[in-house]
Amino acid sequence: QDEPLLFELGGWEKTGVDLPAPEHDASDLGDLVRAAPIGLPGLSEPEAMRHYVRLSQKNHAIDLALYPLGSCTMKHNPRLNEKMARLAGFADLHPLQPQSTTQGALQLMDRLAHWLKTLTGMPAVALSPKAGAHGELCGLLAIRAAHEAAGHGHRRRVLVPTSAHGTNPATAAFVGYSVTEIAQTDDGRVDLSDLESKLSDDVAAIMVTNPNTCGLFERDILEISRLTHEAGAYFYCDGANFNAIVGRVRPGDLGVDAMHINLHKTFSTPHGGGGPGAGPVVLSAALAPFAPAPWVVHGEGGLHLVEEAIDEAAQAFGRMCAFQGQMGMFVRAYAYMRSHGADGLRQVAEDAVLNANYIKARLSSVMTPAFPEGPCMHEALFDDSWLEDTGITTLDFAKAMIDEGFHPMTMYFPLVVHGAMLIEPTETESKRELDRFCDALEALAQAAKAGDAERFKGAPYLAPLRRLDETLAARKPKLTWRPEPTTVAPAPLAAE
Amino acid sequence: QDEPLLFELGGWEKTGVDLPAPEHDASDLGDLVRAAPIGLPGLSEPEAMRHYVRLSQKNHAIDLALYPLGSCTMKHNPRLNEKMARLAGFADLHPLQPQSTTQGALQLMDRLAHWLKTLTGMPAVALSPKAGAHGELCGLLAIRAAHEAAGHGHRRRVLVPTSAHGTNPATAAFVGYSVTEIAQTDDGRVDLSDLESKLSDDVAAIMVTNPNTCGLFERDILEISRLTHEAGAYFYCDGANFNAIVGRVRPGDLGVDAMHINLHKTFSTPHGGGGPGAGPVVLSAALAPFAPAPWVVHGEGGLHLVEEAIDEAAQAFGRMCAFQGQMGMFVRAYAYMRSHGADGLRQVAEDAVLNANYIKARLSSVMTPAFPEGPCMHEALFDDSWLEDTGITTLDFAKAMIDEGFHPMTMYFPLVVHGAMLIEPTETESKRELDRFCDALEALAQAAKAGDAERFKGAPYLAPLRRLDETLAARKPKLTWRPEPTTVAPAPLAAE
Amino acid sequence: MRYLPLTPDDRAEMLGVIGAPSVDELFKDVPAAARAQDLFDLPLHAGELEVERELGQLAALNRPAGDGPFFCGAGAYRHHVPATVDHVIQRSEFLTSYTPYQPEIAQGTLQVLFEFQTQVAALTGLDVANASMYDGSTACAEAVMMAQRVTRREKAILSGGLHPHYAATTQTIAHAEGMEIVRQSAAVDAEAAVIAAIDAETACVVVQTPNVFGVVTDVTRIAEAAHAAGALLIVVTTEAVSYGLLKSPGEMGADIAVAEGQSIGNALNYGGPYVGLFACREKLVRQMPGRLCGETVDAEGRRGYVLTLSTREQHIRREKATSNICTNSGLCALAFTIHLSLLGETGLRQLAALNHGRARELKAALAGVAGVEVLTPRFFNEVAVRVPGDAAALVEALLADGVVAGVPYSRLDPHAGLDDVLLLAATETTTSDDIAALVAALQRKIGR
Amino acid sequence: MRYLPLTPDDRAEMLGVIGAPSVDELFKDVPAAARAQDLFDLPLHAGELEVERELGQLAALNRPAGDGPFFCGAGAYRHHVPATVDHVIQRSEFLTSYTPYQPEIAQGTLQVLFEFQTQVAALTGLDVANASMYDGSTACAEAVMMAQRVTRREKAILSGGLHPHYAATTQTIAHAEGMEIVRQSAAVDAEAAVIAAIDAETACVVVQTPNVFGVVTDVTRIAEAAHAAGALLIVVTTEAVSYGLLKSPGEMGADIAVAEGQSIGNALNYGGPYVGLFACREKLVRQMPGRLCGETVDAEGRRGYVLTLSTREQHIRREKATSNICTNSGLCALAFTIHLSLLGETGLRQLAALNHGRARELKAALAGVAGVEVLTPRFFNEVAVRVPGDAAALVEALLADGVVAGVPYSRLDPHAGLDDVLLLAATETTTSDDIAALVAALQRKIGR
Repeated sequence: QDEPLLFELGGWEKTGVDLPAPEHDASDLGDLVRAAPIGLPGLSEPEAMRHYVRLSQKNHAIDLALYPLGSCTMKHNPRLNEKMARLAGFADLHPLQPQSTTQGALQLMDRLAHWLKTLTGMPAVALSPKAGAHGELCGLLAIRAAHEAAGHGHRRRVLVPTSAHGTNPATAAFVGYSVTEIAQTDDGRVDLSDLESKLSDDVAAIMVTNPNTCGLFERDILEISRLTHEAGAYFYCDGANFNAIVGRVRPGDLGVDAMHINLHKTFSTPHGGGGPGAGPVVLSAALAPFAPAPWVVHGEGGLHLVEEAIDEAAQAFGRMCAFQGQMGMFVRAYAYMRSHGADGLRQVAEDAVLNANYIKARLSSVMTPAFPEGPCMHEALFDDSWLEDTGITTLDFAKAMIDEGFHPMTMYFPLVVHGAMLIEPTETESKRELDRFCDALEALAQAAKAGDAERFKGAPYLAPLRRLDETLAARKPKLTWRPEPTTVAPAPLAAE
Repeated sequence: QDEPLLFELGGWEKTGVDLPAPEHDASDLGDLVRAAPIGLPGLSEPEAMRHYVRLSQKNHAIDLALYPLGSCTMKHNPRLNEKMARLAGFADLHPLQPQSTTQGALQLMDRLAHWLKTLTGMPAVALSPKAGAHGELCGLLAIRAAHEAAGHGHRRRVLVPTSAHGTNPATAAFVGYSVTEIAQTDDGRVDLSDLESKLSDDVAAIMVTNPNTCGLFERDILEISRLTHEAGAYFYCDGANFNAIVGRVRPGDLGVDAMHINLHKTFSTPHGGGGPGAGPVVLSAALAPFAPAPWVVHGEGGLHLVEEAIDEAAQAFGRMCAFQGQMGMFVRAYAYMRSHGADGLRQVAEDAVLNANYIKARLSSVMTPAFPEGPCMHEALFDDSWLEDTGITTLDFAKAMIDEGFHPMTMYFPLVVHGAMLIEPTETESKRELDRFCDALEALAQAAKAGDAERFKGAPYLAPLRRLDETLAARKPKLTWRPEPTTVAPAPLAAE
Repeated sequence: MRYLPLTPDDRAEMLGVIGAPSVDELFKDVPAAARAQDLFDLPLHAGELEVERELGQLAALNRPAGDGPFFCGAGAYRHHVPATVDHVIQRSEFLTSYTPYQPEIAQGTLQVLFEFQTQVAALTGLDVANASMYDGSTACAEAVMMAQRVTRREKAILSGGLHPHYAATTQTIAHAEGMEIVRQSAAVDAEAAVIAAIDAETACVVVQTPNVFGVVTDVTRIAEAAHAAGALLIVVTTEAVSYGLLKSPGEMGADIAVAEGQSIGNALNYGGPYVGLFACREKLVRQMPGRLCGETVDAEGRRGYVLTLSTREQHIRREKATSNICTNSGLCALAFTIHLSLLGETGLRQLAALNHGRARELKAALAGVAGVEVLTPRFFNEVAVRVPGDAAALVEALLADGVVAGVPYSRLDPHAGLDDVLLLAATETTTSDDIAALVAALQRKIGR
Repeated sequence: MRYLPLTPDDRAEMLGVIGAPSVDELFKDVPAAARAQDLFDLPLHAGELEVERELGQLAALNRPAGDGPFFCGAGAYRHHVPATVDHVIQRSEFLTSYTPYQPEIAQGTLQVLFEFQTQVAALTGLDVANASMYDGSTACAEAVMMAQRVTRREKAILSGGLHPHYAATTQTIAHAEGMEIVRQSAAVDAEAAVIAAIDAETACVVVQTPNVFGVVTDVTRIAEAAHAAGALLIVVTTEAVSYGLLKSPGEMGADIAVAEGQSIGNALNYGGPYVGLFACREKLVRQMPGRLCGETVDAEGRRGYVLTLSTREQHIRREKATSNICTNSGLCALAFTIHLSLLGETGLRQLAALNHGRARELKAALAGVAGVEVLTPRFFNEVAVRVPGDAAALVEALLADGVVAGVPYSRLDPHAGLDDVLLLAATETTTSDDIAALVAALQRKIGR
């Protein structure tokens, strides 16, 4: 059912709040006051509730079914975390109120930092980055600062495997580095010899995702870090896939110098339809002095938040954002960690990997795994060679999954695999749901091979909308609602 | 999509809670301990969340669309009320903790009582009844106690109009009264002469709903109460329809002796899929001394909850339930009243009545209003004479509304109208939603008259299920899940 | 007003369609004398912020149970409820839906009720359960009246271990309906007297276990005695978590089991809303009060659920209905079912064991306080003790130490002559520190 | 573990299907040296009750803003958020969904983003807006870099009235990207210096209004000067409620407007998550960073929404992307949109007037305190004052009176030499009693 836009529903005089009348005379702001209508229709509360509840039902969600987006780690979001984040002592706390009145918040940040450092085997963490890509930026800025402090400002090249997330090269370019791709071996790992050939004294860093975007652990990871360090470069690890190894493998033991941690992936803070995320960055001893402000230190009379490096840590490269970062996400992630504990987190990784391998095993009879040999980690990657001659694309197949009640997997990524289908179930799926998913995909695959192309080319049939015309949207972007030309403009509101 | 039952999803060893291991030895309870399995499967938290969220999507709700159930007053449920009811100072309060530690709760009850008494013009209120029918029972018990105290124990008959809610005669019978029906006039009101003829000195009370279940105000209400009182009987008013007159008419001014107030109707506490409700009863001065325990009095050092009448009020007829009643609902209802205020509540009644009359006016061209003359109050009543010869029943028509995205209206009630369709929009519907509703019903009515019977007989087509076989359910009731006979019984759990 | 969508323009336009000059015209059937011209003497509308302030101030005048050591039970228990429960019950589709009279668009609620009924039947060890009652006390009254319908006898014997509020509620309601209610004297071990009282006029005996003094009783012999006399045994439980440890009413011969379900899924709420559990033997089902949800099929043969056997109910049977009840405690039942689904067999047994363990710790600590006499021999999570002097005064005095020491029995029944009896409960939320604080406070007060 | 559905039996069965003898086998690609055999040195798993206890204890060590008189602003503001907002954003379908890359099953999120973009464009008086940024400070940095792309110039001039955290963030990020950032000295009335600094190398000037000292400025002349030099004007706002009273950036000639949207729909959260607003003139849209939602049609011609212009983004363009940003602040944007839908034109204007009124009351009260000098001439809801001595020490001292008196400027920038400057904000949540308490406390401290 079509739900009108707010602008078609609301009224200029309607409001869903009751505010006391201002007790004061008109201001002395003169012509600084806005005279023209803003253009904001309002809704009474019942109308607003219904509008947004109706809209919500047009969404898929983890709470409804498996959400197998590879590289996104769509796991269960515990409501305990939501409850904790809403405690007045966290939610109703101003970022700049006196630190003596926020000791509990600082303790929480300190404990979160301790867990992140312990789980990664790294000595330092910068909490403030607001998302994964923001964390990457933070990590590369620390690397750049370290090189510059050491007189190695000439190191301006970053090596990135072809399978990397797009954010990796984008971030490297952002900080002014040039990007060199590293080839991949047939078994889906970094080509060591290619890496070796490209490492030279102008390389600032390599950026490697591990487990990588093919869902595979980089077997030669210790060799990679050794070569990198020998070449005088730093090892940036994209931590998007940390869920596969949390509690079992510490990136610090692999020689990593910097790694962002998506709290909204491994540590279950909700994705919220596209953020807010949080991307703290753990740092090696070499990079730690360059971490941006702010950070928490233990001092006399309690904890202290260092907001600007004045003396000792003047090597800090700057500030990633206003205030302290995503405190609301810190609370949620910490509640998640405490709930799992050291034992539960290890089980997380094991079950995530087990679930992915189970899917890989079950679907390999009908689909073609990109790397059939050996186990995968937390996601199973298939290519589209099994669809050859069916006339059905990866996209078609994915859209047909919608009609079965599932969200599509990640498609066409990583780029190194043709027609890639990357399935990440996460550890919070039951065997029953995995079987339901595999049964549905098997049936779909059989239908595809049987030539039932219409079921796929036209899919989805059962979603709120059929396929959307993305070309039209991009060709002539319509990014805001505007009244139809024939519509009478609302009467200007009288200035108060 | 079929959602399995918990018992088909869960596992005997699964649990969605983590509890510390008991630190103590086995108990000394011996054979008082339950040895056999209880038979309760468990779900992990992600599974439980998904199971119940999926189930929820099979429900219609006020938050999704108009819910025009006559006599049920399905209005918007403000979330502010939910938030207030969850304040630890209310939600985490034990009913028997020392009263010195619950003064705020007692104040809230006192303020709620003040509002209810002021809005009804009645001197007393018993807060504890837990639902409308429970309130009716409370009211009739007070009446019975008053008669007995006056030596009128022989008054054992209650007069009830034919249009009454089923709870009225049921409650009267429950307290041992016999029920005599009063006829209705052609214009849908109590037949005064019939009433007069049936009033005699064995009548304990009359029970009248006003506005009545035809959605009409009893024009002769003052005469009815005069006759009743002259006959020595009490006037019980069913307050289910108080929403139509709140803020504009005080039942006390109509001569009412007792009236229950459904907080879940007029005062917006959520219906919750069938309770919990709350049914405080306002009482006249004559009945007030007989009100059941507990009640709040102002005393030295604050408010005091009288839980058992010891001295002064020993006429209390007893106790309706354990503790103080539906405190959670009191908080919600009070928050609603305070939000509206005296002005907003009056507007509630006006808009509720306006909305109903608008529907009546718009639909009278295609449907037949049961009482075309004059205005209705807060609900519009139609009969099924306009469906004559179409082969379509009230039920068919109502089920077809589901396919249009609306909940059916109340059907076949009141009993005095053939094939009754009772539509109550409430004041929280916008004109836009009313028009959408009327447009849909007009189109349906035209389709019915045009002979498109299939659209109705088979409806609903678009709901999660088609029509359910209620006869089968009642003939061989299956009220609990039991494992299929072929299923292997779960292994007994070891006694701890 | 934020909750009222109509604008002045809407109202004018709608009046035009209706053909009425004003809204007043729509109220013309109201006698002029009864039409209030002025606003009533109450405050005007207030914004969210103002309402939150007022209610927040009221809430702040109360002392939440969770604010420190807390030992009140006596029919309502402080347990931890998982956040998932409160999240799900607030979903619009559950919170803002009506009784599921239109099953095609209410399968969510209906399936939950079917699950609820099955869970309640399992917990009580009986065959069938209804879709919930208002609370435990009204369920108790309904059970007694059901026994009257089944046995066609008029007398009910209420054990002296029955919660006094339950007894009073039953007396009020069942007596109103014409029954003779025999309330036995309050006594810690009250069950022997019950057997002695059973006679050929007895419709039912009502026994609570764990009883109001915390005593756990094997009621098998009472069941035998009742059945021998042609009476029914009704077993009441006010602490539903005890089902996870103790033999079920059904196993002990109960015909009807009723309980307060608040402990599972529901907050204390100062006494309500709660959720009554009601279960019975299969053969009695048609005399059962309250809503029932049953399995059936839809027009395409798919499994589905409906409210059923409503021919017992008032909206069909009117004055011949089995009960005047026309609602249940749906949302509280939903909370109960979700919480119990999360617990499962394993979790409920763990939870019950944990409660029992805490109570044993509590009992041992109390037994060590000079002047305190523990009265309860075998218990689940609550004990009664005799204290020197007035228990209510003692509880009030201990507040100064931040301890809410339990419920004085006199609070439940001032006439019982048990003013020196105090009821103390422990749950999984009770800590050893709480118990230590209680003991220290007791020793300070009683020692003096 | 309550979040992990697999049972030991499941795991065994699944390993059988996989053909692996153990889970360890699945980790065989990890070098043996890096495989942790033991659990890390962290506590073991904990139940909800235990986690709630720990976090509750931490929360209790903080002093919530709502606990008493509170005057902190400086980029984050305490406003009242209707309960409806927090209810809706917690719905599973919004809370637990991913970025709407599959528009067929994400129209809920997408339509909200389209509404959000339209609201932001209206507030800022500009043509188009994106689907939100991390927060105001990062939006500011992105705006500066966007100006570089548009003008192909490298220099950005940051007004001395810009929030120091915004300046520092912009300096860190835009400088990293190769720009020259000119930060002007902090000054209450900083805007004259901006015009003087504009030259032919200037890509943009960044001006905040109301600025960090609360000063409301008409930036029209700055816009003229910037445009005359071929530079862009970026207008920053940290208090989005001010849009309800003040002339919009677009009306005053801004090319890009960025803002912190926290004030509408979002709690203080000790600094995050917040929601950055970003709007610009239509002709600049293809240089805009961040996600964009656009209208289109589906295969049946029905209106629908998709993420669009993603060819600017990193997952398509990789190192040639306009920004490395690959997320927005979706749930905070949803909260913003719902709150603003409830407010509407009428409510936002009332709210803004109310804030301004409270601040006028505050200013008048402060002006009456001997020793306090009000520095801000024209303001929205925040003023700067000069106090005798160190403002930070004063704020700390006033805590003893239960008053959180605002933000010392030195907290934002210890190097500015403005240690005696205090920033105080008032909102609709500030009462006259709060202001009276502040004044009384100030008089006690400063009087001595």
